[in-house]
Amino acid sequence: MSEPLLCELSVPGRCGCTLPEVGVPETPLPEGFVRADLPLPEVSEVDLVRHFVRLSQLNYGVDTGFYPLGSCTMKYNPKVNEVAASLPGFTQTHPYQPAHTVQGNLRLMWELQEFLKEIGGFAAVSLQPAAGAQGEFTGIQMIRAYHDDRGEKRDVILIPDSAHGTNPASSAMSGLQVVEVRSDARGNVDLEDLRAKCSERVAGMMLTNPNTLGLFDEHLLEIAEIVHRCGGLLYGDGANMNALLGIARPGEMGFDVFHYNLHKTFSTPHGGGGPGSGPVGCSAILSPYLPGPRVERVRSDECPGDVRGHTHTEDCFFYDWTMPERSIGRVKTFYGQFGVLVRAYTYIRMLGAAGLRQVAEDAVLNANYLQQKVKEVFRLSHDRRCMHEFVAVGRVEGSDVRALDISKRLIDYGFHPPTNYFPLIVPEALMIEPTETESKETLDAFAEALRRIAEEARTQPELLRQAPHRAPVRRLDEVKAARELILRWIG
Amino acid sequence: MSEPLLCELSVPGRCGCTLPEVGVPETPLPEGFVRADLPLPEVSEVDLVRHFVRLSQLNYGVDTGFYPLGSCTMKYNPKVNEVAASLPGFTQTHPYQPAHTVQGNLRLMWELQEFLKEIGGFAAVSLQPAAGAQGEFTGIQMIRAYHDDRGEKRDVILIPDSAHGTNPASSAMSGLQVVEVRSDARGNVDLEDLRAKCSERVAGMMLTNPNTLGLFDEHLLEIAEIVHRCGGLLYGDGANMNALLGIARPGEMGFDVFHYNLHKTFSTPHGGGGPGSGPVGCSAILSPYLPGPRVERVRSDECPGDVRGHTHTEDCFFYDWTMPERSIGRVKTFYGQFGVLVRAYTYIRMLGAAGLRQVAEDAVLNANYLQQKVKEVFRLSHDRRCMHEFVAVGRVEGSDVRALDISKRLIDYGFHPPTNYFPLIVPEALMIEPTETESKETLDAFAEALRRIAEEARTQPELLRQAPHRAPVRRLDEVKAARELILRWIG
Amino acid sequence: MAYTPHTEAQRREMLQTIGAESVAELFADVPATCRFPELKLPAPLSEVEILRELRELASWNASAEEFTCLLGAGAYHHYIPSVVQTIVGRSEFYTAYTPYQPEISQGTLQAIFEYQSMICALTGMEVANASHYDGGTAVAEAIIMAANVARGRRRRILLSPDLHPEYRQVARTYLRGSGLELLGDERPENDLDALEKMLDGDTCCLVVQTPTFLGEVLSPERLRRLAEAVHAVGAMLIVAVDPISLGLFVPPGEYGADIVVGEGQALGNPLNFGGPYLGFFACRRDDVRKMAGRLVGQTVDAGGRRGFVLTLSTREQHIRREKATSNICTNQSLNALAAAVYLAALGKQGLWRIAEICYHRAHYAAQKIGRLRGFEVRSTRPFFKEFVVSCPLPVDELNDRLLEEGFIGGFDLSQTHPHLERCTLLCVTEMVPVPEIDRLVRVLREVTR
Amino acid sequence: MAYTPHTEAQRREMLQTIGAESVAELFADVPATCRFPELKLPAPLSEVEILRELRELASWNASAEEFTCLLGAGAYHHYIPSVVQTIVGRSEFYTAYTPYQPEISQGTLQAIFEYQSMICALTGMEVANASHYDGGTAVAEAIIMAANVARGRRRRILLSPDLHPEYRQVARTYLRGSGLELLGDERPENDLDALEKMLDGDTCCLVVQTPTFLGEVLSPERLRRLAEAVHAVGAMLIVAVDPISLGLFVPPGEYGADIVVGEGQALGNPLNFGGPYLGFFACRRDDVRKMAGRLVGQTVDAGGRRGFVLTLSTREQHIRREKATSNICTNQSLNALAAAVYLAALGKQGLWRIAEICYHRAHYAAQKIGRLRGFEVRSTRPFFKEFVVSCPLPVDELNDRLLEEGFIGGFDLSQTHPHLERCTLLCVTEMVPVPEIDRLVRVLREVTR
Ligand SMILES: Cc1ncc(COP(=O)(O)O)c(C=O)c1O
Ligand SMILES: Cc1ncc(COP(=O)(O)O)c(C=O)c1O
Repeated sequence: MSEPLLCELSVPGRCGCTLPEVGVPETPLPEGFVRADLPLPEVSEVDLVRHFVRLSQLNYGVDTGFYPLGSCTMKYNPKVNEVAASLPGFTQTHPYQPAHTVQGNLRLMWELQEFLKEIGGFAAVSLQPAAGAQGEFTGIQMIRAYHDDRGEKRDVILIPDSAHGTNPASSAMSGLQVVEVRSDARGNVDLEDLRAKCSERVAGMMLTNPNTLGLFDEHLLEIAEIVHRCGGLLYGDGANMNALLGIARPGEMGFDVFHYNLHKTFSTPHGGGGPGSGPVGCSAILSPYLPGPRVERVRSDECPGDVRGHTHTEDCFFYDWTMPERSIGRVKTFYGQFGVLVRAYTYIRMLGAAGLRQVAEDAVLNANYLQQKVKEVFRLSHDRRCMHEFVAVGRVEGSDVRALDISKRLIDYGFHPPTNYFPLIVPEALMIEPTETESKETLDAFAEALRRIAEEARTQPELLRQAPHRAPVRRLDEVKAARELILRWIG
Repeated sequence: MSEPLLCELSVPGRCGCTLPEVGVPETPLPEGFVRADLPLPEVSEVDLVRHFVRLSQLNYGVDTGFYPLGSCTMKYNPKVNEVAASLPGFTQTHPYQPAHTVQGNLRLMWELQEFLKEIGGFAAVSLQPAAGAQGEFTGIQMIRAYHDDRGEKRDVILIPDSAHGTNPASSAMSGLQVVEVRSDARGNVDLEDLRAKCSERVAGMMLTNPNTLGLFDEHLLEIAEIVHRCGGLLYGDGANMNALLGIARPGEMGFDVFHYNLHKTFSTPHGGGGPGSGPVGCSAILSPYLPGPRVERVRSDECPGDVRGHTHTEDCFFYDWTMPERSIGRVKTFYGQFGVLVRAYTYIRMLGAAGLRQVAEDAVLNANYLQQKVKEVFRLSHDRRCMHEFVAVGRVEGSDVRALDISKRLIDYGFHPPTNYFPLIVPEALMIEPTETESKETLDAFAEALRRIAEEARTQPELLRQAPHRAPVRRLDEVKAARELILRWIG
Repeated sequence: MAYTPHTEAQRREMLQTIGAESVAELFADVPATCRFPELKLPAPLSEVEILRELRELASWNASAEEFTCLLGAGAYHHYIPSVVQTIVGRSEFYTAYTPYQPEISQGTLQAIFEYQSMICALTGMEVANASHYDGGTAVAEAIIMAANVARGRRRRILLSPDLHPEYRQVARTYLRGSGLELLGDERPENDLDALEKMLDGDTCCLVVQTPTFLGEVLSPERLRRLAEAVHAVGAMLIVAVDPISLGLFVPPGEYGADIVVGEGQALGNPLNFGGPYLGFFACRRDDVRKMAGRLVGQTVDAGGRRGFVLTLSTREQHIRREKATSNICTNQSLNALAAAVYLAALGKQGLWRIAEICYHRAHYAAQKIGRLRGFEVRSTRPFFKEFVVSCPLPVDELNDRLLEEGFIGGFDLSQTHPHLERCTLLCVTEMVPVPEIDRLVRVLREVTR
Repeated sequence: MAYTPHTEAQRREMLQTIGAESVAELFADVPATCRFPELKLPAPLSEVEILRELRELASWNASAEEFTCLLGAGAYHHYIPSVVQTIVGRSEFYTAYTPYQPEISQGTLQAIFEYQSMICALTGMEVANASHYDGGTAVAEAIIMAANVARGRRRRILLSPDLHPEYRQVARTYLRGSGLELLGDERPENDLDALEKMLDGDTCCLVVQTPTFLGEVLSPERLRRLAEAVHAVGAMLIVAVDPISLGLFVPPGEYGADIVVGEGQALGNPLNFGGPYLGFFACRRDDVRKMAGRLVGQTVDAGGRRGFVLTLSTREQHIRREKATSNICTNQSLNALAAAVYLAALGKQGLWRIAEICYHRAHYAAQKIGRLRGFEVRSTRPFFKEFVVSCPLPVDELNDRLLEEGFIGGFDLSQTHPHLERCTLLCVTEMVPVPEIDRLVRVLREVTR
């Protein structure tokens, strides 16, 4: 049974909520201003709840099972994060309240800035960017502004061919030209190609490390040197930071500016596609360009008391907003995805330094273990020790099934498929990121499913091509969707 | 895929939570006191959450769909009730706090007592009983104590043959003897039989009205008179009060003592089998016997201020505990199912008098409408106007399928089955209670499903006997369960 | 009205189908003199308004979220892992009812089966039921069960005076009219030796509690001897127990208890001003047919796959009516679910740790308080998380002072134990941070100045 | 560690499978000089402890739950029906990611399709996308889209000075390096007439906001004429709008807007100190291929049943890379879900009612405040829920006084609008009960005494 649309459940006159009376003498509504009709659905609360509960049951989430979607770090998100983020003292504060009425929020943000600086090895952090892609855009704009200030006309950004699509898109949005750098046979940046493309036009390079193949570039320090030598700056896409927590600091490996991806590394739930959060960290030379406002801490003469008569005496500081002097400006309304920041703060506080390192270690251990098992069945894109993820080639000898078919068949085994067809440089890519929260038993079960699927690919390929068989719907016609473009109900 | 047991997910050394350190110098544990082993499961938080999320998805609840379980009033429970009941100011209060530190709780309970008095037409109410059955036990004990006080030895309770099993069970638990009274052809109490069984041994009668056939007894006032004339008292089982909100007050129709069923009538969720709440109301002569403590309100000289410096000035009363003078005592630890009381209070406050009457009207309208539709397909136990529910006979001419088969087949149509095989006086009973929260469209769809099932019963009876086909599991072997008695995992 | 979806037009249409003129007509069977009373209730409120009102009421209370809670005495402020509410808040669980239709209730059924299993593991018993209303009614039902096991031939019920006063009150209410005699608790000095001496051939059962109401843990060795004595006269030993204490201490199943009951609130259920809680109930397999309450059993479906059903319902009221083992119907299923999630989340290591923290912090606090002038710790035997302190002023006065300092004080024992005048029962759980214990000691020192 | 399930034994076993001696070995590719830094972070906390700490931090804030909030200016304290959190809190929704695998993501996909549908209904537009980060970025992306529609041949972007100051700032950041010129907002007096006069053949688009940042509702009739003028020069009209106001007022689609954007927070998302919110974005069907962001479309599955998929991804970065219409990837899906549940819960009647309450209560408040000595209401045109009041004292001082009385005061316009010194922007929603308005008036009267 497919779930009806809200408009199909609608009955004129129904309402899914109770509302207060106006309660004051009415002021006439100005003529010509009032809309004739408001074609929203009219459903009762019970129908509404059932509708969305049923819809939710058609979804697969991390709480349902293993979700090894490469590059997305679909780790389990501790429930305490949700409790933390829903405390009314946080959720019910307005972004324009005077600083002295929101010291709790500001302190939390300040601490988080400090944590991220320490974890990434950067001089300063702005929490404003809304997601990874916005972090990239921010970083590129900062690099641009830096060169502009020096009167240098640099309009090229170098990007490896393995990079995520947001990297070139963010560069283009900043008005810069993208030049692609090849990868070598081991999955590293091809140093020769890099050298060839370095010039005085280069504003910088965007590098994801570990890269989207799950590999730590074996020449990272050299790359940084080459880029810096030609006057460029190195941008770090921190989508894969989960491999590096407590293992290495990007700021110490040559990155000048870098985005963290809180919804990946710092365990905030992905929300069906967002919200995320993409704070940016940078070295001292770039810090004046950070977007703002950021939080600063000033020693207070007296311990500030809050409005309710409590004094928070252990903390004799006052937290306030500040705008970096040469800031590229705001990239977002208000200050960032505060609710997401609370979750990330909670996570870091609960793990501490040793816990974070354990996260990275187990993420990498899990990926290598699973890689070893998967390798028995599927070819790896690069047969090397990996970091937190790896890419397998979704082909089976003696069968013409594709990565997509394998993915859809995994659904029947109760798993979410890996990322497909990315990175683009690996044909039929299956990009597998187990994350540290998964147990050995889960990894074993997943590897076993892949083994069986490879077998099926040879013996009953149709089973794969028609998969999934145990999902709420069968394969969907994407061509029809794009052709007909039904983007809303006809209300 | 069936869900493993927790013990099967357990791996030695895992833990699903983080805990603080002891943090103080340790005190030696006395020798011989410490257990050797604690065989609880050891699972990680992610495995734990997935386990219970998946289990939840095997359940059908009111939020999933229509749940016409007769006698249980499975109405939709507004979500605001849940928000109300989870306010930390309520959930985090200890039952033994001094009264002046829990004035909010006490006021809410006092108001709820008043509301229930007004709705039921009683002189006093105790909120203590934990559920309907405990309300019955309470009422019978009160009746007993009343007669005892008068030196009368009355040891018989009259109970109609249509009554719920808790009625005789509660009477027996109170040490009284149960005498069954027949129902007449119209589903009323057989007055002749009643008269015949009335004697000076009769302590009282337990009456459910509307009764479990969904019928309002046409001789209610006469019944009360007969019972009272022989010196007995009339107990009201309020499980079916949903039909009477704002329609009639039991206290004005001859009932001396009565239990409300908050989880049914006052819309508190059923929790997979509880908690419920079964407050008891009674007339003035019985009120000294109520269980306690109850809340009383006293005018306060000054408006009490709470501990946090707020004064709740609109309320110049103080709320305190009181024990009825001749109380039967406590029936429960502490004061009742407070969290359930908060929900019921919220519900009553949101509906008001008109809203409550609308509830009863629509409950009865829905039942009569559905009865009319179902009647086209199944015979009714009593072809009369019904109240909030009705009983159909689960037989199809020309087929030997049973009520159970019809019920199981309804699952395939996406509905929860009605109550089966109760009341006992109707063979193959299908007891259907739609409740007021269901829409006409839902009722139509349900009636249509029954129509189709009746058709299937004739044409493909095996389909019904094997049903359900679209549930997480097929029919379960209850005989095996009772024979093998596996009541826990072997840990 | 958000909760009654009909529009007026639909109501008319439905009445037509029914063949009635008006809704009022449907109520013709209701005696005309009583029909349609005017209910005097306050005007209805919208969601915005009711939540504002309720937040206001809630703010009149002093809650354990804002105050440090030293109050126990049968209801405990323990930590509840965040996962518990996540699960209990799933509406597939909380909007279902008793799993009468097992095919679409496997979630509830398996969860309760796991609850039963973990209660068995915790108590060391063989079977456990799906829950009772609370600790008090579980004690009362245990006594009734013991009487049924004895087929009504034994009439004396011995209660330890150290059993929670309210459990004893509830038991007395439940047993009015049963003809059974409850005794043993008339004198607070009746210790285990005294109770043991009261055993005789007419004794149906003996009910003891450990940790006792006053917090003391009874010696497993002594209880083993007691069990033997009880069994020697053919009676049953019923033990009421704080489930958290079983993280650390020898379970009653190991020293011969026949029925183990208790208040299960501490297992993942908030204080909630006294309810809803749950009573847990465990016994021997041989006695299971005399047990009250619901039971979930394992079986297979028509396809041979494992599944769960309600079983042995022939004991229950809906089948056996006046001959049922109890009248209980709706129980505390959701609270039992919370307990199951709690026990699984803590697991072997976690429950041990919680119990350890309680034990060590309580002893640390007792030690410090015992050194203060005017205060004396009256608990001598090993205690768990609660201990008795005699104070230099009446406990209600002390508690008012503590409240000003942000503490919800201990239980005033003068209410229930006249011989313990000016004595408070203090409770220290893992929710009392160590610095708060130290602050408490400072505040108490001030009080005597 | 609750979040990394391995035991040490398992780690060893796994290393063996891998053929590594130690976990450290797995990091051999990391430059040795940088490997394993000591992170200076505070010691880890358990759940009990972190929640205690966070509750403490949260208590340092003055929240709109305890105070009556009169602050708006782009983030609004509206009522959120309880059903919203019920749904958004279902972990099948919040623990999923972008629905790349539609067969197991129909929940998210259909919900977003419904969100898109309701945004179209609300704005009167033909298509809407799955969300932007917030109102500010939606404005910026709308401008970029207009520039793309004009194929880069038009270089002037006219911004109304009445557009939210932060939206204008974000637009400027986004358009650095684009070669586009943003103007029109340099003088606060630039009203619609002035802006209309600035239109020319090089104008790419004009961005206006209604209700304006200062709360005033622009006349639909005037906007229709403006749209005509904009279209006459071949440019696009972008309208930023408060979605709640559309419960009552003529939607931009009806007066010729080409792109309609706005901050969607008010639709079921809490204030949350500024985020996460969502930007909504709607346009004409003809322009859909130039639109940024994700889109859900209806289709059928292999069995012919209705289903939903992400569509037109060829616009997006993961396919088009540097030629994509935007770099956005992760968006605000969960916030859009909240908005969908909100709009469905309120529905036609509810949103109308909410908008009405805001309108009438705001006007009532303005009227009463306008009569106070020293205060003057500066808004003249019809306003919605916000209005400007000049005060007899600096607004920060006034707000401190209000705070003492339990109010979170209005937005201090002197921060952003130097010509509005001592002016506050007050916001009255349905969350301000009528008695609180009256109390506010009394408090303000006191202030001038
Ligand atoms: C390698 C990489 N970079 C950048 C991004 C973009 O991050 P976001 O989706 O948070 O904008 C992603 C997202 O999946 C990614 O995998
Ligand atoms: C008619 C009737 N009476 C009594 C009861 C017992 O109520 P409770 O389950 O609340 O104990 C029920 C429960 O279903 C019932 O239907």
